[in-house]
Amino acid sequence: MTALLLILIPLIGGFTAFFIKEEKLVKMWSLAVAFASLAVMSYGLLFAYNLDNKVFVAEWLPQFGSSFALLMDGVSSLLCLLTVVAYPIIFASTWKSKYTAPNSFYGLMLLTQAGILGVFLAADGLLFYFFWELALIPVYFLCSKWGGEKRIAVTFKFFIYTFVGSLLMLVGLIYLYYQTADASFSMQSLYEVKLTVTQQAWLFWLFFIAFAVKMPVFPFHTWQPDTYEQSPTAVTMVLSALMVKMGLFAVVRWLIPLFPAGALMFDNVVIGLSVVGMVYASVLAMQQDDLKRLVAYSSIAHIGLMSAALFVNNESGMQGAMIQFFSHGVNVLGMWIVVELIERQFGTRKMSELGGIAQKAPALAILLVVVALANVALPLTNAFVGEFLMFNGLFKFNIWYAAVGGLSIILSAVYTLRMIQKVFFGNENAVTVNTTEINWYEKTSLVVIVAAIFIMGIYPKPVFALVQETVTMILGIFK
Amino acid sequence: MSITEILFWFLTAMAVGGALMMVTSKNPVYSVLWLIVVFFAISGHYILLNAQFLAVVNIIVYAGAIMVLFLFVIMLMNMNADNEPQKNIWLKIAGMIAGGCLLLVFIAAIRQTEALQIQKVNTGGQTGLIHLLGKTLFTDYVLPFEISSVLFLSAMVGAVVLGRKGD
Amino acid sequence: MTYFQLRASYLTIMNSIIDLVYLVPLFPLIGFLINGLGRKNLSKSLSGIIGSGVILASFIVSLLIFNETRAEGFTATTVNLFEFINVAGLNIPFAFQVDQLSALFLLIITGVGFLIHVYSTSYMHEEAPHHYARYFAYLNLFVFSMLLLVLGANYLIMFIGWEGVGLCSYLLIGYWFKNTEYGNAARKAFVMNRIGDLGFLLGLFFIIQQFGSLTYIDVFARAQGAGTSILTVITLLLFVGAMGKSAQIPLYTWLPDAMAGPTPVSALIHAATMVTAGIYMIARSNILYTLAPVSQTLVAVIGLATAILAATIALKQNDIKKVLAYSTVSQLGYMFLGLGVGAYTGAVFHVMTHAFFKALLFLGAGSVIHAMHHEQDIRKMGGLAKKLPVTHWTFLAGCIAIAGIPPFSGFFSKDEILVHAFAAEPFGIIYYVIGLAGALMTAFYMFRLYAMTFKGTFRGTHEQEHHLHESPWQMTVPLIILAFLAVVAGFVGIPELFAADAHKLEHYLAPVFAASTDIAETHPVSHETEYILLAVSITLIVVSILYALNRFSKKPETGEAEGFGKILANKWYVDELYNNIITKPLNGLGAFSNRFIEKSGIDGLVNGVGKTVQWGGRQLRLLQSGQVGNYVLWMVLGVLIFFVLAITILNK
Amino acid sequence: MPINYYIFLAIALFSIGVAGVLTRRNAIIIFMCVELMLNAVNLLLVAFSKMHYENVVMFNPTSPVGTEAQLFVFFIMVVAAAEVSVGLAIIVMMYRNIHSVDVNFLNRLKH
Amino acid sequence: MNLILISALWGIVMMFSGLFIANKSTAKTIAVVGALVLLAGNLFDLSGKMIIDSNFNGMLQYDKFGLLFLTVIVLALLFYFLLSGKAIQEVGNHSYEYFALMFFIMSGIGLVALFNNLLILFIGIEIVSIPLYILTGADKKNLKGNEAALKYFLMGAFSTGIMLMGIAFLYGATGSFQVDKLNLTANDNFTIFLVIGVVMIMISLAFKVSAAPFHFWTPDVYDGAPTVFTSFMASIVKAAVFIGFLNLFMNGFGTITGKWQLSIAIITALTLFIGNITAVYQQSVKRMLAYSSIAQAGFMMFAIFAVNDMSKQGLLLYAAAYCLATIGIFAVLVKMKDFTIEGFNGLAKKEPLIALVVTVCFLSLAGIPLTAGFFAKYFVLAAAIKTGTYLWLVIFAVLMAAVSVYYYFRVIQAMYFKEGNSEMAETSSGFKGLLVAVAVLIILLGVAPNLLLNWLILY
Repeated sequence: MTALLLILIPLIGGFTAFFIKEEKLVKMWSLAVAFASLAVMSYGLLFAYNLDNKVFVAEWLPQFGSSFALLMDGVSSLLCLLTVVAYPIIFASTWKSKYTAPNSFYGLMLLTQAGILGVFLAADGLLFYFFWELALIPVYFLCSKWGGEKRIAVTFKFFIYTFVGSLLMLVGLIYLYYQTADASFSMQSLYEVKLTVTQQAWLFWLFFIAFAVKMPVFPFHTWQPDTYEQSPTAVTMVLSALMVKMGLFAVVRWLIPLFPAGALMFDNVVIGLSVVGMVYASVLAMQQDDLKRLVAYSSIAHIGLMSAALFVNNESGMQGAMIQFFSHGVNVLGMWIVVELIERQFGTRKMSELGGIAQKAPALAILLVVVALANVALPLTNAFVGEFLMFNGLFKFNIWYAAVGGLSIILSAVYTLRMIQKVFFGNENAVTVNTTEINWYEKTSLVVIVAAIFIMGIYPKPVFALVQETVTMILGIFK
Repeated sequence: MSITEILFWFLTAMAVGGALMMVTSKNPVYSVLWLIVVFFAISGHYILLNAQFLAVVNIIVYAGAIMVLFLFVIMLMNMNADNEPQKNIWLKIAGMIAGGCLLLVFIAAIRQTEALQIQKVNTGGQTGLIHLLGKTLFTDYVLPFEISSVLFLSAMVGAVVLGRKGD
Repeated sequence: MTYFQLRASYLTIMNSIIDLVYLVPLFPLIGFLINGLGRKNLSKSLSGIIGSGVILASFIVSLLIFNETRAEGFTATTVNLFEFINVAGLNIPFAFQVDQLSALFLLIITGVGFLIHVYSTSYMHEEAPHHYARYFAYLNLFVFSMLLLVLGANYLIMFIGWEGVGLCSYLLIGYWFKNTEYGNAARKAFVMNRIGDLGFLLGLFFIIQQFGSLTYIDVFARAQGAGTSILTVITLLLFVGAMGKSAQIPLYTWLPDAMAGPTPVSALIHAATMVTAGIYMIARSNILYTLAPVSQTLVAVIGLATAILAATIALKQNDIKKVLAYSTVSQLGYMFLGLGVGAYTGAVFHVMTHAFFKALLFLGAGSVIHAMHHEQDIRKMGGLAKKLPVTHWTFLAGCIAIAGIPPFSGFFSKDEILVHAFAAEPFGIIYYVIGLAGALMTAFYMFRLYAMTFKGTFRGTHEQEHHLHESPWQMTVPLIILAFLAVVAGFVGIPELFAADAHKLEHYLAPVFAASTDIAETHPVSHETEYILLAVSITLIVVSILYALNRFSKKPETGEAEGFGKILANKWYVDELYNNIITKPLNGLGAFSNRFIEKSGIDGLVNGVGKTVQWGGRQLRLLQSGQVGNYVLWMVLGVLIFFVLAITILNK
Repeated sequence: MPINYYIFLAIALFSIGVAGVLTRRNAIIIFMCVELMLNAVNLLLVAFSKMHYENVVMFNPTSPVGTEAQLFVFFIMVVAAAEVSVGLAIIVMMYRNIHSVDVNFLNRLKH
Repeated sequence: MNLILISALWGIVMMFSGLFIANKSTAKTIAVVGALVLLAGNLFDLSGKMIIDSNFNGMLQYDKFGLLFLTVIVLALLFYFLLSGKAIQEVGNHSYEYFALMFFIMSGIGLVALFNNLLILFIGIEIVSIPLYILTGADKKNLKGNEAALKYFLMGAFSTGIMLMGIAFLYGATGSFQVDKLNLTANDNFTIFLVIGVVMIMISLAFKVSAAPFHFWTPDVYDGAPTVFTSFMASIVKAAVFIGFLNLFMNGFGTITGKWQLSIAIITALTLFIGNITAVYQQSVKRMLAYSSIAQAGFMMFAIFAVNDMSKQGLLLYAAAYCLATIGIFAVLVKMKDFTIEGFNGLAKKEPLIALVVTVCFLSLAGIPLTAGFFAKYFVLAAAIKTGTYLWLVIFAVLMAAVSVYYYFRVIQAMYFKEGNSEMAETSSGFKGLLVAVAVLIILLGVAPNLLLNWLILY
């Protein structure tokens, strides 16, 4: 039931939001819906983490072998948790942002949530594809309507880019469907398909491109900085904290289990691209002046590590990647909140125009520094655990990948510290002279994130326990 | 060479020649007349092929009614060789080549089949007689026969809709 | 109660003291949290008291632990706190290991740390209350991280502390964040440390791959079975980490820049504790290095090179803190030399004595700077001996100690390293000669510094002279204590030469280095040789001291250096070199990637697809010419093509 | 006569029709060429009808084989007649508007 | 049979109504009633109760697929009349005649959907085509209309010639016009006739469904014809010809797929390519929709390419989705003052409901999930993938689908994200309600396609 409720609550809540014209009211409604999802998820995770709650199956399109099947296994509960945690934070931290037609904005945001949760939960190929697109459409409208100056072209590129990818996946999915013994889209049947190596190789790419665009893996990434830059920050948070996880998650749940031979065949290609992407994105991040672009490139670098780690075919990398799913989501959320606060207050995101904010807004500065340190994976922050394990996994796979990828550790320090210094340190200037401290709910949002950063950084064991079954499953498939 | 063969070749020459003349005539009126010649030749073939009814219908309907209609329209518009629009010479050549190629490809394809070389058609037979055709038309082919009326109706409506002046 | 019952209960308490080792880092952490979170509400005195008090508490616990470890037959004890990472057969608990080495370091860190905290309460009194509290929070956090570093029972916990101290160093160097220069220095420190950290991390991965564990006990136990080449790789990578943290060639340039931080920070972090983490790490992993002679040689060579390079640069520096900074780099080089030649005890011994006298020197420098109102250029000082008597005398003690005049502490530790270096095969004599040259330079520039600062006549402004005054007790008392230690600390390591069995430190640390001692071949130096060496070195040092005193008391160098001196004054232009071969190309690469590869290349390709489609649309629509004839022609061509196609298929 | 001859004749007429459509600009002539094509088809159908009849008639002299093709021709004529009426109506309508039957004259609709 | 009969008769009724009723606007009402009667007749067909219960010596065949397809078509016609009836009346002075012609076309569609004899197919297609020539030229004073009618007519007649040639050769090879008696095998004496016949019929049908390279008439005719009739042509007629296409190739040529599958594949690819790529540059929404209809035809060609049970389902769903969306969009387009994309700028602010419906329609055309268009594409692609060969064609198709997103979304962008002052004629609330019904149907089919497809299995 938890699984079903998780999708239904934001779905219904989202549709309802369209009819609430009053701005304040719709904000409160959305926050309430977000908290309701959080409550359901927490209850499910803490008190009812059993088979009944993890699985839901209803009839949908029986004659085509597709059913409305949901499965909440370890990694998907982790990502669902991330989603339901992120949404209240997003709503709270952007409480003060003004949007024209707020009812549509919040309605679409909640629909996106439903789509994302659906992606994480779907246990049926066709249903998965459905949610995959459902998550994309509202985001398209959100970015195009409420974004920056170049929003239409940029979002459009993003949309078509991801759309191409998902259509290729659809082709692969249908092909796979015909290979199943019982003509079914259910995850189980798809897993059991016996494919030749050639078939796997083909299908692997059909699926992988879809996921690679979403993640995004170098060189499919160019939509990402532009889109992040142009989107309203609330949407950027959804995009980077949650939607990129869709791609990574899909690799875990769909790509590797379906085509283990394909994954093994192309592991060097994928990891190579990812590692190149890590360094490349880090180098580019050093060049950015716009805060959003900086975070975007930094995110590409981090995603690169995760995607590489998913293919190293060892437990260390896999576990690390999964814990990093959550950590990256939390950290990048924190980064975006800071960016949002800065942009709202100073009307600019250019680092060259900012400076000295720490003098008048120390709380913001400190919270940012913590988040930024998590971004550079300092020990005892959540990202360290994941990155350590991922690098270890990568190292086991091939020493040189780890060594080259490791450069991003250094570079991440370079650009992150540069950002901190340019924005927060130094002397005040005309733009920042009237800095005011953040208010209590913004602070609370950030404190929640910081708390998550430390708790997971110091005691990651519960997360490991949660994702263990998935990891074991995948490694079992490889064997 | 039997009389049938002589007739065949004569009619063939007449048909092809007429067709060519129709296509190449500058004056539209000549074209119509040459086309009527072709129709007569084809009707002759019909008779050779023992399709007497069709031969008659062809002359009445095609050479008689339809071609008169064409002629009527051409006269109405007062067309002659002088105001006949001419295509670009290259386009004409392209058109000729395309038509010629079509012919060549067909012939090349069909020539290969040996079965066709020995397949003969003779004169004589019952098929084309009107009583047989009539019986079939009003039993087996009653549906197309009836439904043709819809076609004519719509053609009629069309002629009214398009042809009426003043609106 | 009987004697036995008493004895038993005493043992229980003592055991539980070891179990309570988590208190040592916990106190600074609490101090950090109180000072950090309450920085707006705490008064200055309160934050000072909290900041220093927690370190004192840690020091007391450390003392108890140290006392315990001195017991005969004490073996290394592991205290498990909780499970940190247990994945893929790799179990890394959050655990502390208490043994002689860590206990000694605990004492140094908390002891010197406490003194510096006390010193800071006065030194930083000009700061606004919340910045003051922030300062103590950082300092406490640093102590916490440093304690994690030395207490960890496995490499990962060490790495946590390792990066943690790097962070605190970053925060404290950039403490005055309004100043962009300081911020740059802080970033430089952090990034250079990170470069080393990457090496360290890769080393850890090799260890995991080779030994399946990061826990010291497991790793060291399995080390003897491992191949030399893999050990060489591991040790070299770990040494890269040490290069970063302990400022060795080529990663040393951050340390002089780090002097941007408040002076007590320089004393604590950039002299006494953090920079010795590399030495701690190698001493901790001594068995690995002993089994990898190539790495050992490299450590010695790099150490020696750093020692001599830094010493040459120090000769011509005019910033009081820069001189001390290069001296630190140089002394760290000696320690690595010691490690490289297998004198682990000597290296640790030098860490200890260096902690005392270098902290003393920095604090003394701080006292001078404090008195001079933040003037750091020694060319504008002079004749301060009378105005600042306590500072003067303690500083002098420090100078003598570092110069290596018996019986001050520096003599014993440095001598131990040099003697071992001399004994090393096959380059012993070269090590010794170069090392001695470095020691001479050390003596020279230290006394140049001393003379320029305290001797001669005052060269500053009149106003500065007017305000000259001795520092308050919070600053002088730590100076005195440290001076005392700098003078006497050497006696824990009296060499065999003077008194048999008098090297208490060696006995104390013996269990830690036992495995290495068993393996290493020793080439004992005969007593006669050793006497000669001592005599030569002491004589030369004394001569150079006297020359320096004589020269700089009377005719201080006030101008800019020229000729070769200019190269030295400009630090061999290493910063410029790095700038040209690393920073600039990297930025260029970034700009190139940003402009060409990203925008024109990859994005250009993506947009190119879109543009091609649009272009195609523009061109293709021209097919739609509007002429029926053309349309029919296309159709006929279509018919032809499909015909030919169909017939081709048929004939196949 | 071999059936081939009739086929070739029909194809020749058909091709001439096609060539006519391609080479002429007068809408009426083009339309007439189309009529020629239809007649070629008619001839072909009649020839095939005869061919199939010949193949069966030896075994079954009263077989109705071949009638359907001739009826088909009949219907083609029917349809052609209807088409001609509509077609000529369209051409006349056009002539009323632009006083020309040149198909190239009208090319507002393109691209 | 009911449907063919009733529509023919209702066509006559419309003609005579025009004679006796002076009021122009009654035409729509009578037509809607006619459509309802058609629907009823079709439903009786489906349940096997026919006025003339005969298959006319095998001339027709009442398979449930064809009948169900006709239901979809009739429903689409009903929506079309309801949404665009007024616009039809306004085209010219002959409103009753226009409706009559459309009813005649419906009877032709009935023949095309149910034929079992090539003669019926031929006559059906002619009954569909000839009135269309007239409708295209209905706006007599409009030169564009004239041009379109002439082009359509000449090319249509030409393609008729080709089709007849094909039928003649097919007859030569088999000696029969009955589709179920063709009994085609690849190793006949007359294989060459067979191949020529199949190719020529394929080409002429490809012409009728506007598949490349026989599509050239489409943009001009769709653009030149009065917009309401374009809507009719692009939706109902096109879908209907496809059903004939599929029936013939499935029942008639299904045994010799090897002979024509590659050709169809090439036509499909060309159609997708030309349709989509050319549409990208169009500035007029009407012309863009013309190209888009070519592109959509490319997708429907997959059903013919695959000829399996999936392609039946796919084509059925595709017809429904495509007709609904096209009729919805054209109904709005007719009311627009400016047919260019800029003409839609800012429509969402002025008419949020209409903009929403148009968006849903465009999303459906683009094949975005949750709309009927997604499942339509899904099924035809699935049908093609099921054949197991030509996977490249499917991949090419999805790439082209992505291109299609480009031009469909331009309209959505214009409506929602661009500032502008789009002008639109007054719309009644009934009209809006109907539009919403269209959108709801599209989404309903997009969520639960088996509402429609179950019928195929149940009956």
